[in-house]
Amino acid sequence: MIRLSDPPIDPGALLTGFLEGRRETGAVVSFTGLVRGDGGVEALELEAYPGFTEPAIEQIIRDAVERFGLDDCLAVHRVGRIAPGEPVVFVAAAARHRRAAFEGADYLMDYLKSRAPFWKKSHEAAGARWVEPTPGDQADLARWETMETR
Amino acid sequence: MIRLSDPPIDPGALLTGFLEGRRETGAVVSFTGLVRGDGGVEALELEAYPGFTEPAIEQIIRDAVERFGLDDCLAVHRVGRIAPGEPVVFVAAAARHRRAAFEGADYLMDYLKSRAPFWKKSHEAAGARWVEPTPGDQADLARWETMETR
Amino acid sequence: MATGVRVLLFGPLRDVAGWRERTIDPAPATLSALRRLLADLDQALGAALDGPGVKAAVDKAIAPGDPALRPGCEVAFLPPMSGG
Amino acid sequence: MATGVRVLLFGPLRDVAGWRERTIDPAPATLSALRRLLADLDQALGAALDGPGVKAAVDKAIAPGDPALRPGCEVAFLPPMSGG
Repeated sequence: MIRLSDPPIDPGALLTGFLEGRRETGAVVSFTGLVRGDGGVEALELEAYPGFTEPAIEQIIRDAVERFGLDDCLAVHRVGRIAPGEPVVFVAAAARHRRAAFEGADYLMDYLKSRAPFWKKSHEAAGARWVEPTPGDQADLARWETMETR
Repeated sequence: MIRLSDPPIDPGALLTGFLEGRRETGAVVSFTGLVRGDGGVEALELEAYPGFTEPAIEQIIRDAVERFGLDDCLAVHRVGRIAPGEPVVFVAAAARHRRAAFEGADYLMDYLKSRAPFWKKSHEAAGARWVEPTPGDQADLARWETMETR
Repeated sequence: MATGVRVLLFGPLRDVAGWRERTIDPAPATLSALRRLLADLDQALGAALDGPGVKAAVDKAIAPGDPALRPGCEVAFLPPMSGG
Repeated sequence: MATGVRVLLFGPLRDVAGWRERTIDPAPATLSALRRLLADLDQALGAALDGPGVKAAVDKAIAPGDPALRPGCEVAFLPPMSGG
């Protein structure tokens, strides 16, 4: 499940909800991405295309669930203007065993970071600039495309 | 930081606390291990050796922080009798970038699962049995011992 | 009933054009006709729409080639994505 | 002042012995003397303490070899760990 959120997101509350009522899940891995405030960044501005962005992310989630045999996944992504220290994204993956949960969350984040339809502007002391996926993001993604499914 | 807890643990609240007041952290990965109730398990009983178990886990945390350049780590481990669906362990790793946070949490869990001084009894319909690390746990651990630090 | 086309710009395209959303009425017959019309209105935008990696979506689906446009449809121009 | 040794058993050793904690007073001089004394009290426990992978910790530090025991010290017998 993916949700876009204009108001701030609460990773702790999201994790609590995600853990509720589980009987077959042995492992839940969560990822929280925060805006770092140490590079002179004053705010991130994230734009999605509602109705287009969610289905693209749902497809990434379906791929992860199938590839790693996950129980389920949750992704909540902030849009709008986000201050340093605030969460940008929360992702959780549930599985019977921990290896699948780790790999599922890792895969989800790599695809979210470089394939999800968002446009991101970094407001910095020196001015504002649009951000594109880094070479590191591309390298992270390439891991899954060459790696065999375990 | 490691804490052993006799009362139930609250992963959502622990994640909220771990995320507070961060400026340089860009990525937080958490792991929650739950007792699965689908294999006829009625309860897990976990025993630690207070004063011996914590320093052993602190050493694992120090190794992870150094190896992956983490900002910090938190581990909270339940002891005593734990019912299906309840969390057994919560681990969180913070880093500037997501790859280090994922690897740090993954490493921590692998070492916790096979090297931490706990004794675990599984109470099942058929009786109670003491649990040892699985061959899968040993294989997970071996990954880090042959892998070069990135 | 709608007779125009709703046009959406994302990311840097919005900065180039100075707007995010606009209705072009009446609807041009095809995507290429819409592109020509936008380029006539704003040359800089026209150049940006032809830039590397800019995709068009019609009614929220990526549209390859030069699809026909119906009145009431939505056309979004999507520059290279930043990721989440 | 304590004159005995506090002995702790973990995991399956506890089930074999039927106890978790016990004071042996006066303190045996060495770890091997304590092992002999425990085996004399309970043959099954003595065998279990000699089992594969059972380690001894004196005052919460793994003790290789046959350390001397001081009055008031704590000796823990640790069977193979289950992990967390």
